[in-house]
Amino acid sequence: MSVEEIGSVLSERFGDAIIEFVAAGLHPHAVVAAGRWHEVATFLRDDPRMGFNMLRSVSGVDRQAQNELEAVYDLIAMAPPEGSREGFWAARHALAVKVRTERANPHIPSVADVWPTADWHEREAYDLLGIVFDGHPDPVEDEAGRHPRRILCPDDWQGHALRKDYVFPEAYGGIPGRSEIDASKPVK
Amino acid sequence: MLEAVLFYLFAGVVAVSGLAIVLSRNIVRAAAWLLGALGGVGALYFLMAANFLGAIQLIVYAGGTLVLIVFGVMLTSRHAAAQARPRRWEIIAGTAVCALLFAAMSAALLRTEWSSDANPATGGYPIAEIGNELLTTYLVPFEVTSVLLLVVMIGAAYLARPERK
Amino acid sequence: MSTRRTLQSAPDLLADLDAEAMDQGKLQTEEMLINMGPQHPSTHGVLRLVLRTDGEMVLETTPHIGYLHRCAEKIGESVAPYQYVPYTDRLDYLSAMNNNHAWSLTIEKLCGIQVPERASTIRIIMAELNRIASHLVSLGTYGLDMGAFTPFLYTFREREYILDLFEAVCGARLTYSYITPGGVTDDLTEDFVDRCRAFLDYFVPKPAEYNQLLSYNHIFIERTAGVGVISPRDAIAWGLTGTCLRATGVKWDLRKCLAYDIYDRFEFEVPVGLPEGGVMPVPPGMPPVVVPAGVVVGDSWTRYALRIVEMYWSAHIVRQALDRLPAGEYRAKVPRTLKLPEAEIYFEAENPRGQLGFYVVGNGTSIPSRVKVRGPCFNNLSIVSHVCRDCLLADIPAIVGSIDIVLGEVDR
Amino acid sequence: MMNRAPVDILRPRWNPAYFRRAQRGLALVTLALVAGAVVGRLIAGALFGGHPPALILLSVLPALGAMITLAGLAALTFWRPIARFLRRFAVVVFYAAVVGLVALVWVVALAIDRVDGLARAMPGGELTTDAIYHGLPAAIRFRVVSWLLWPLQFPIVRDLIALVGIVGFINLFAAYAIWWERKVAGRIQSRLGPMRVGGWHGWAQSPADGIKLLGKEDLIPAGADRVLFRLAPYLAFVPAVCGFVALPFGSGWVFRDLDVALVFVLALVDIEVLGVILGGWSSDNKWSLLGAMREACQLVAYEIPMGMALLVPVMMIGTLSLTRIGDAQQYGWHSWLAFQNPFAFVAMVAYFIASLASCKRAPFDLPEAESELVAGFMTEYSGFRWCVFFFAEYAAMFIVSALCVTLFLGAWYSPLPASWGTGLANGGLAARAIHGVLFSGPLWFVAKSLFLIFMQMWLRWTLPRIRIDQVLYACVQVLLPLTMLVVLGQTLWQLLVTPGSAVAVIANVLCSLAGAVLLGGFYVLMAHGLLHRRRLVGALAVDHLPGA
Repeated sequence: MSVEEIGSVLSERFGDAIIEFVAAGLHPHAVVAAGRWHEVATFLRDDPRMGFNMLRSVSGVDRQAQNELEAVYDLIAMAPPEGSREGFWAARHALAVKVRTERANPHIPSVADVWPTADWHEREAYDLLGIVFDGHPDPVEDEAGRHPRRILCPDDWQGHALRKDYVFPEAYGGIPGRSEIDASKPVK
Repeated sequence: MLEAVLFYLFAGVVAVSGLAIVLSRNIVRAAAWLLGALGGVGALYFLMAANFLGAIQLIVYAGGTLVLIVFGVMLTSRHAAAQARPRRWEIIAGTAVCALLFAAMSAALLRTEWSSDANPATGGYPIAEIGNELLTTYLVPFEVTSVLLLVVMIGAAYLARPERK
Repeated sequence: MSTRRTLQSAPDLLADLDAEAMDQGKLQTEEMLINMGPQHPSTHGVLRLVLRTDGEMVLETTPHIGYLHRCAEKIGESVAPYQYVPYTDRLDYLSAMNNNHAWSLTIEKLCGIQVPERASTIRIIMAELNRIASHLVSLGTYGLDMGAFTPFLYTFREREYILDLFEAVCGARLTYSYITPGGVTDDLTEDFVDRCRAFLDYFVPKPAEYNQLLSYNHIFIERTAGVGVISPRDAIAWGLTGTCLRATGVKWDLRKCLAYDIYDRFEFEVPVGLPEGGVMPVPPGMPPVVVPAGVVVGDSWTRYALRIVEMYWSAHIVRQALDRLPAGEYRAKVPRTLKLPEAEIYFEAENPRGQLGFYVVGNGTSIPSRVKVRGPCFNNLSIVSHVCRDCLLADIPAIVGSIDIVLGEVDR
Repeated sequence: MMNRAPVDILRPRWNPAYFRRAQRGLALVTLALVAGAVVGRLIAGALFGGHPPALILLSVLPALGAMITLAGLAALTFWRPIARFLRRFAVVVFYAAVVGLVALVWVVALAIDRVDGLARAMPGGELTTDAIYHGLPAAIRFRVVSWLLWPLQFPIVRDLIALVGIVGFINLFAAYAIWWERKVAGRIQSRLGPMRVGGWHGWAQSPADGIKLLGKEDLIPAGADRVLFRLAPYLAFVPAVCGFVALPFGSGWVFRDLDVALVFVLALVDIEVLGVILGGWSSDNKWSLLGAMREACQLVAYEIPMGMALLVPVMMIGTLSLTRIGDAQQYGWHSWLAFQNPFAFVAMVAYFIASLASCKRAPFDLPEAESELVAGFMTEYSGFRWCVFFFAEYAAMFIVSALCVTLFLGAWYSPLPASWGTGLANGGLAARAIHGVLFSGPLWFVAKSLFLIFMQMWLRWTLPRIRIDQVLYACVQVLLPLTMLVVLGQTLWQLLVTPGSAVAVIANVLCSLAGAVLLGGFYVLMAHGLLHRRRLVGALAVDHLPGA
């Protein structure tokens, strides 16, 4: 199935939920409304025409100019060889899905129950960008609300490092964060 | 002279260890003291030239039973096992049993007629003779013991079997 | 059961879990939380696994990562693609050439750079040699995990000769930065082809030796066969790639399936997990690798053995590349400062440990506005808590070792 | 945190002043000892009429002490030339030290023999120094020698010497077995092993490591049971030493010839394990605890097949005395108990496997499995106590190997029938030395044990580690039934096959041949590997090695 066909099937099925569909270029992608993302994801995985059985990556992106955070889901549909069991699996098609949410209060439904890969990737996206994935299987409840557990940074880390306006802390747990040499340089 | 010194030395070790077993609260410490007691008894056997008995004492009690005891202690809950706090009725019952046992053993010791010239230490006990005796004169007790052990083994296997649905 | 504290909610190692009655016959035993790592001989770096155990049985495993987090993605947003090459070295530091390769291909694709054929061929040689080197480390350390010390030194001995070759072309033995966007940094040395051939002649009999010493060792098979079995469905769902995916029987290799770079010009076969009695494909003239009895598709033994067979094929590819190494430029004419277009790309390459993906968003300047690294080990490791349950303590190194992680890439 | 004075890590710890102070101290002690020896000689002569105990205590011992301190002083003063000499002639020094140690032991044995001979010639009462003096051969007829020999007639002195010998042997053996193991491991792994310390093949590596270990920080975890934690290493080491008490190194070379020596030694090997378990428990570390549990579990399981396998030679000879079992194998290669019938041979193999498990050598090294349990029961140990655990382990290795040699492999006898060497044994000094090398004696005993220990090392550096359930499976389902069958088979064999009958002879010949073929095959393979390493390993890996 070509990317264009996927786009038409999606917009036919979900209508307004598909905010934008870019079939051309190096990175064909659909922009999906956050509210219906889980539904779309299930469709993408289970519909025989789609068959996106592998989630390759979830990348959080800070679109500071648009005042948005974005989660980019790179999907690929792998199909077992037809007939014999010997051959290579085929890469049927690949697609990226972008889900955007407002920067101040970012919430996106979790798809960790659709693709278990998303579990750790969503934790990472929360850790580094602060996107809260609702319904994540490994949640933590604290003063910041209910959100996925951090994965790369310590649990008590403050802030989200990949945000464009992030400032590295002066100290963490008594360990100086920026040396005197760093401090003399302007922070970008 | 030397024998007397060694005897009192080992007897002292046995007595002190025995007391320490009873008095120590920590059950693994008690097991470590038990090694002193059992080893001391083994040494006393060697002192009496009862080499076979001494070696068996070491291999069965110090080497086998003690290891099993410590193993069992480690398997059970650490907090419950390490700090044993007996209840009142346990203390009373234990004291009663000990008193009874002490009385019985004292009576047995007092009634035995100790012949002063008996000195089997010189030749030792030939092991072959022990084996012969076990399989002829004392065959019935020997077999009864082995049956008992078998029963214990089957019981243990029964207790530890996985539950089948 | 609802009152049981889980590892997630209370990873408090100082307090033992309440001695909750485990119904094992009538024996009451105590559960214990064990902290395996971050400093532990068999976690291959600073991985921390919290195990809930009952005696030798592991009931639950929770991986905790991040001890080696070095903000690789944040750095990617503040340096130019050329400058980022050394940082890719340090992702999976055992296969730096492959990382360089993947990064360069991503940037070239994003900027539309054509690479001379000589450069491409050199890249293939380096990538495949590094695949061998990386698998050698993996095999050796897996032997260590299983308590066999000797294969480790054999594999490291062989790896030294590969590192000698790398040192000859780029001066570094671990972090090469040799493959850059546009080509490679320097041409091959004059004697490289001969030295490389001598190495291949030396190396090709070696995998059979490892098989004799370790793979077909009865104890080793007993320890690994049927341990940590992953089904193809789980493997795809958890995003496993590389040998971990192929061990489940899924014949999926980007070198073949998407044929990136010039891999379509080489002849090679990709081994997949086979049931017992199966014969893994090897290049002509090599001793066959037969799957021993007891092995299940998708278990630790298969993951381990696939690496051995892949080394054969990598050597085979290197030979072909040496034979057809064309003359010409070793790098394209590329401006010193690359201006990235306002576009984005997600590109994956087949690394020794799986698919290394880069998601790069250009914004018209020379510095990308977002670099995301999709490490194969990160995904492969995420299945550990799913696989390492209700197994023995000694199976944990067997499973984690066979998944073959490099924490530099997991934590980035 | 407490306020502590900052430690200047750049300050050199080695101060030349210490060196000079040590020299001065040693010189003073030497002078004092020499003076003491002279004065002591005078006092002994004047007050005690030159009675030997007084002479030895007051004069000979200080003189010996002075010699030792003088040697120390010389070593301190001339350490540079000594070190240079050692480095250049290290190989000579090493072998000279080995030969010298053997010679020393032999001289002591000869001295005891001589004293025994004199005592026999002069029954009744204790020997006087005069009697010894006159009984000495002319070459060594000195007063000092007679004073030195005089105490040897008392059993307690002999016991002390033997104990010193045993403890010295264990320490030397453990230290050098560690070095040897590292060399063996190196060769197996196509590298060289320790090469630096001492000049020739790193021969001083173990002493250097020992010094390093002594200097390490002595850590006890905060939550540990401090008493048991301190006690455990010695609880492991002392039984291992005691095991040597009943171990015969040769005919007459046994500290106590117990009639139950076998059970005694086995018991002590078991008790040694208790130290390991208590050490693991008291460390307050979950890895240590797991290691201890594995050890307990493994030991209790493997004790049974081990004992069963040992029953076979006991049944053959009908005694538990190791000396008598050893003496039964003096008629040459074919009389070794392992080669008597197939059951004995299998019993030996079964015992060897069980002994690996009981002294936790690979593939049964689960209690200290580094890839699973960090270091198992030794995780929290450091410095000297850690070292003691290591010594205990190597001592246990020697004991189990020595038991195997004594019970199955001809004890201290060479493959040649001992009867051929009777003439040599009763001959002069040289003849007796040749007899010791060719026919029987501690050298053969130690050499055979070392061969088995080499086997243990070989296995360790070749095989992966077994999992705990497989360890128990192998014991209960394989080894235990096997040894039971072997014991049953041996019983039937003894009942049905008369010694000297055709069946017995054929079985004996076949088993002896099988043993010879195994041993020969081992050497042939070794030679093959050595000669063809360039082809087997590949020129690339061989050519740059020294001696390639």
